[in-house]
Amino acid sequence: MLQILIYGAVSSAIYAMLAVGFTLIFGVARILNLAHGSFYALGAYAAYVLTSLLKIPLFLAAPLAVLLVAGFGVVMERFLVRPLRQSQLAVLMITLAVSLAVEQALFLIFGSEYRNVPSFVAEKLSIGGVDISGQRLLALVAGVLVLLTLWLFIQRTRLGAAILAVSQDPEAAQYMGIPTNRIFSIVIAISAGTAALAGVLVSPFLTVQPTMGLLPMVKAFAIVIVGGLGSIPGSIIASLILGYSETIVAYLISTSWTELVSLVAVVITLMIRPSGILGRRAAF
Amino acid sequence: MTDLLEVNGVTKRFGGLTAVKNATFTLKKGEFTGILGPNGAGKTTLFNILTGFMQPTTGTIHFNGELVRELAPYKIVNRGMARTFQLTRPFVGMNLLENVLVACMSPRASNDKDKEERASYLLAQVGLGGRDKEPVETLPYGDLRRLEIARALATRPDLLLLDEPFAGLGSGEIEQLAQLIRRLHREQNLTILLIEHKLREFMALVSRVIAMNFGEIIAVGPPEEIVKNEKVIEAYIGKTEDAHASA
Amino acid sequence: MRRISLIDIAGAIVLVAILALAPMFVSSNYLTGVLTVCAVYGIWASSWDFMSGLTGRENFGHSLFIGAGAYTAGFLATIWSTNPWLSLPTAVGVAIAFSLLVGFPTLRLRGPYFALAMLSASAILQRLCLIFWEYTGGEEGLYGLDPLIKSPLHYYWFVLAVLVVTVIVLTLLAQSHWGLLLRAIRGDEATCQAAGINVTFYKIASLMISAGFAGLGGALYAHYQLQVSPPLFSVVVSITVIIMVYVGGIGSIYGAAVAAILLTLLTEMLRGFGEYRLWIYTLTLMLILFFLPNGLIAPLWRRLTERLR
Amino acid sequence: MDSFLRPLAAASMIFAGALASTAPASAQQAPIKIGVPTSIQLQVGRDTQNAAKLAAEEINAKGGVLGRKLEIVVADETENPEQGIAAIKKLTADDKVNVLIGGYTSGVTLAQLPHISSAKTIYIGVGAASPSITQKVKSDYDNYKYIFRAFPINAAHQARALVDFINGKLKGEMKLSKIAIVGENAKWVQDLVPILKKGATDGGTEVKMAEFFDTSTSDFSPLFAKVKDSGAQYLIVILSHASSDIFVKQWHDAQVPIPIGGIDVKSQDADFFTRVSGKANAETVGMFAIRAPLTPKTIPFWDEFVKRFGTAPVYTGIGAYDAVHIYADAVKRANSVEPDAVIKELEKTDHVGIAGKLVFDETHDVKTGPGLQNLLFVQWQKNGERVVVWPKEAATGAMIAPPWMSN
Repeated sequence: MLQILIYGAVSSAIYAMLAVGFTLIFGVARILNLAHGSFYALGAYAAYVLTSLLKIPLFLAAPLAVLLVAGFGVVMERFLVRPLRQSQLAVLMITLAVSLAVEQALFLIFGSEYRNVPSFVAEKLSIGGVDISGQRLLALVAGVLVLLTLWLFIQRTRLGAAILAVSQDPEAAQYMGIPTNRIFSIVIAISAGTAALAGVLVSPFLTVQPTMGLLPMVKAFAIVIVGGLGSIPGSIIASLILGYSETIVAYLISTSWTELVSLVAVVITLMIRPSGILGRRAAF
Repeated sequence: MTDLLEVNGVTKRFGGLTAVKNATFTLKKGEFTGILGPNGAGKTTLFNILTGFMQPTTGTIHFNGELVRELAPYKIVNRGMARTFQLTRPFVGMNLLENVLVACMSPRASNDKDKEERASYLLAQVGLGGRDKEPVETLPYGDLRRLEIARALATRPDLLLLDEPFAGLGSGEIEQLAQLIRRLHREQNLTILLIEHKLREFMALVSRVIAMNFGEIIAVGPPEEIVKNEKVIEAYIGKTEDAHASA
Repeated sequence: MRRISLIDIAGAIVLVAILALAPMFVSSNYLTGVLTVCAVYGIWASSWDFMSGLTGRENFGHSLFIGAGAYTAGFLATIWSTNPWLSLPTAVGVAIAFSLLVGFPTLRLRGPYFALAMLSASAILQRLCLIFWEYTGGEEGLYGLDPLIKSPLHYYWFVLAVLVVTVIVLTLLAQSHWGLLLRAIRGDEATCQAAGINVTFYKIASLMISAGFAGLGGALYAHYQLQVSPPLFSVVVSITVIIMVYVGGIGSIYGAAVAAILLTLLTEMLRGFGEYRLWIYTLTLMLILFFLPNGLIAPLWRRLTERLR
Repeated sequence: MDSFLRPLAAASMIFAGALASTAPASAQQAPIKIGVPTSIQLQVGRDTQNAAKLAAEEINAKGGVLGRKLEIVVADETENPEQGIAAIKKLTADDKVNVLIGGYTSGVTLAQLPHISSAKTIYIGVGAASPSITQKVKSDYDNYKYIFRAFPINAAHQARALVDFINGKLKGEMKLSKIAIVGENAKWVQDLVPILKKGATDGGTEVKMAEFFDTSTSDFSPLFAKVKDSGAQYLIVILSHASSDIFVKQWHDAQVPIPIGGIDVKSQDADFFTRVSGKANAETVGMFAIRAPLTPKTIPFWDEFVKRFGTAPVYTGIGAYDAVHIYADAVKRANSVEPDAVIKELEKTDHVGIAGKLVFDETHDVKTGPGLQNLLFVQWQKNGERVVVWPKEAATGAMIAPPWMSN
């Protein structure tokens, strides 16, 4: 039981890091970003290049990787997504194209080999008889910290208030003199950064490989649908639900059923309450 | 004359807000009735409830003696109650004829053999004759209203509900549209229910007025009586701003 | 929607003739095989376009119907070993059954929700295939199907004929009053309701038609590959189809079919670029998104023939 | 989930160009074309190409076969049946190769069979292990006589070798009589596990649990927890397509108190140990060959391969090298490239290969046994050293426990 509690918490924290950014950019800019998984993959690869090839110490490489990916997100939004924003399908297609291009670029540069990102923590810990690697606990702690910081940022700062205003009513926000385009840039940077951080933290115990972005993308998708597109508290609740139900299914039934959990959750949500647990309200 | 529409105790609440409170009235066949009320009085909500686009919190609606509450909007149309929208919503990317043709596909119009011909005829009837192939995107407001009416007529309605048909039109356009509506009423013996918040347009058209304020029906009667009704005067003139707006 | 003119018919006949005769001039079984796949993709793309292109409900789970059709053929051949020709009508039936199953709960959804629901539905089927691998063959799928027609060239002609019939049927439907209604639904569902149109019925019916043809294409593909596997259900198949329709010009049907053929051939021709091939493909897609928002094939054809009509 | 790339390459595979010999081809005679369908983006695929190229160069240097040079043509079959079929069609219909040598994923090879049979081209498998592949050779000889498997020994043989390891080494020597089996959902595993379970049970070993997981699984911690709870003393792992890297890393990081070993294809890679930062320490891996004097050819081939390509060959490389040689020999003996004649000669193959003597049984499948090809159990030990621990007669060292279990 304790195992489920601990491992479920780790999964939930990782999922929340992925989903929050995804829902944020939808809530604020109405962009359904299919390239979100690329941010995650790029984060991991950036960490790999910086540590293994450029020999930069990990604690320096990690923030650097996050910054680089955040920058990539800003450039993508500004030059590829913004010109096409009026059409939902065009945005879907262009972000899809970006994710394809990133995956293919990683293939061409690094090949399909697995890459290794070193662990921040090598120790194994034992909590009440449950063995867990230190790196996983670190991912849990970091996930919680990121979410707390984001919450404080949005609730307590002027910029956060502006983001909130744009998400509630972009037109009204523009009349009030909030520079919506700059807000979009900031939000995509946060979104890409958190996904990249998840990639950096998770890659030491998962593999680094060009197609690694796809599965997290699917998970982020599912969480955001269940929680309500655009709702941050919703996506956190949904991360907990999915993180725990997957862990429970893995422990009690079989690991091969876990991938089904998120998909079934999506379908049930869309059938019963299409707007998700906390959807169709303000973003926060 | 028999009762075509019977509305009984219809109430609609949105959370804590009551948009329509206990609305009760009837419409007789061939009658030309108007619902009067300032903005936010609950007129459009009532319209949406009558036509099935919204479900009332409580209350019943009978049309032609049949309970129509909880029927899907298209089913209500196919019982003979058609509507127009306050904000006209043409099908973009189609020409005028095609816009009307869509409604000619509804089950009530299924006896029409040549649907193109009927659509073309309806366009002519509302004063858009000979412009079948024009795209809707370039149409002025007044013509869009006519198009909406043609589309509603295509479903061969017994009752036509018009949601603020004069909004946004100039006085010349208003006069022409009013004539059209009057003619339809007269020639086709159509029962009409019309929403408006401007008193003046009303007076010459309708034979009976249902006045609403804050979701409640405050008075029912012929227009000459309604203008003298104290509650109505208070609702309109009591608020100078509104009076301005409606002038 | 623009009516078909003589010049359109002439163009179609020339194109079909070129496609049908191409293997005679370049006598290569390989080309015949590639063209067969082109024709199958043509069926998938035009069937997607009929429902999603006309009603504006972007179906990101078309692979659900494709896979359902293909697996039907697979099960019939490997488990019950029936007459292979039986698999075509059965595949259509099964795909339509699936469209009803997923259509009712999902089609009332709006905006991106419908796309996501369909996407998830197809992904669920893919997972189920993997989980119940004892029955579905898991990752490797089912193999041992019999070809419908032994000669690859004759099979290609058969599939091409199916594509032509598909495009004709769907185009006629799209140009009929039916198609008008579907385009009206794309425009505004509430107004359709106000015009007395049973929107749900038309959406479901069009999804059924779309699914039926997709399932047929899936079965044809299965009998070409002689095997079926879970990737047929994958989101990437759906997305490939959507890209094809996008390049063809959404809502044109014939554009989708032509784009499917050209893009499938393009992936073959780019082989000389080795590993850079998919890069080139993706960049082409980006350029089209940016500079040709209405697609390439249908607008180009309209331009070319404007003076002639 | 699949790669985004596969569907885009709908009917296709990446044509890696003719990796033909650098020696000038003889002017009068067209070369004999060897088609290599394999997963070129994986180590197994690269080694297949490299080894085939190496063998072809050796043969060409000695004047080729029947005065004709050998030429290698590669097509990417990925790990996806559709791509696999496209690759076969390309090689047989477009490149018109004389023989096909390659394969990796059993499901892909099985899907390819009808297409190989209708192209009437000889196919020598060097990667896929499912016994079903050669099953039809006997039942439908006329259509499927083209199919051979030179490498590796099939999954049923592998299962028996693994049973020998379990009952002999684990139970017999180490007194570990409770095992758990985990494997990926794949055709060859489905073929292998029932034999494995039965053999282990018959030998007195208790199979505490057996569970399958998806090849896309990325978190194995629930699985490790279940294995731990089951009371098993040893974990047999059977995987090829799923990520060995994640599996071993998570096993190591959580310090699962149960040693692991089995058939884990990606952990056969020479760079596996460094790739996972040494976390494979104490994992035991079934291997088809290692750098040891298995035959007189083993060490010279191994060293030449490392010299040329900078890495030790994985099993498909060994298979491809042998396959090119036995094909060339068969053509020489038949004095023709006509498939029917070559098949007759291939059936008579008795060739000293890299991993043992190569002989086909009546289903065209490679035989196993003493002196023939065998499965060796090799343990990764510290600093990436590989130590043979089973069979006993081949052992080069003792089996160690994972560091966290040794004290």
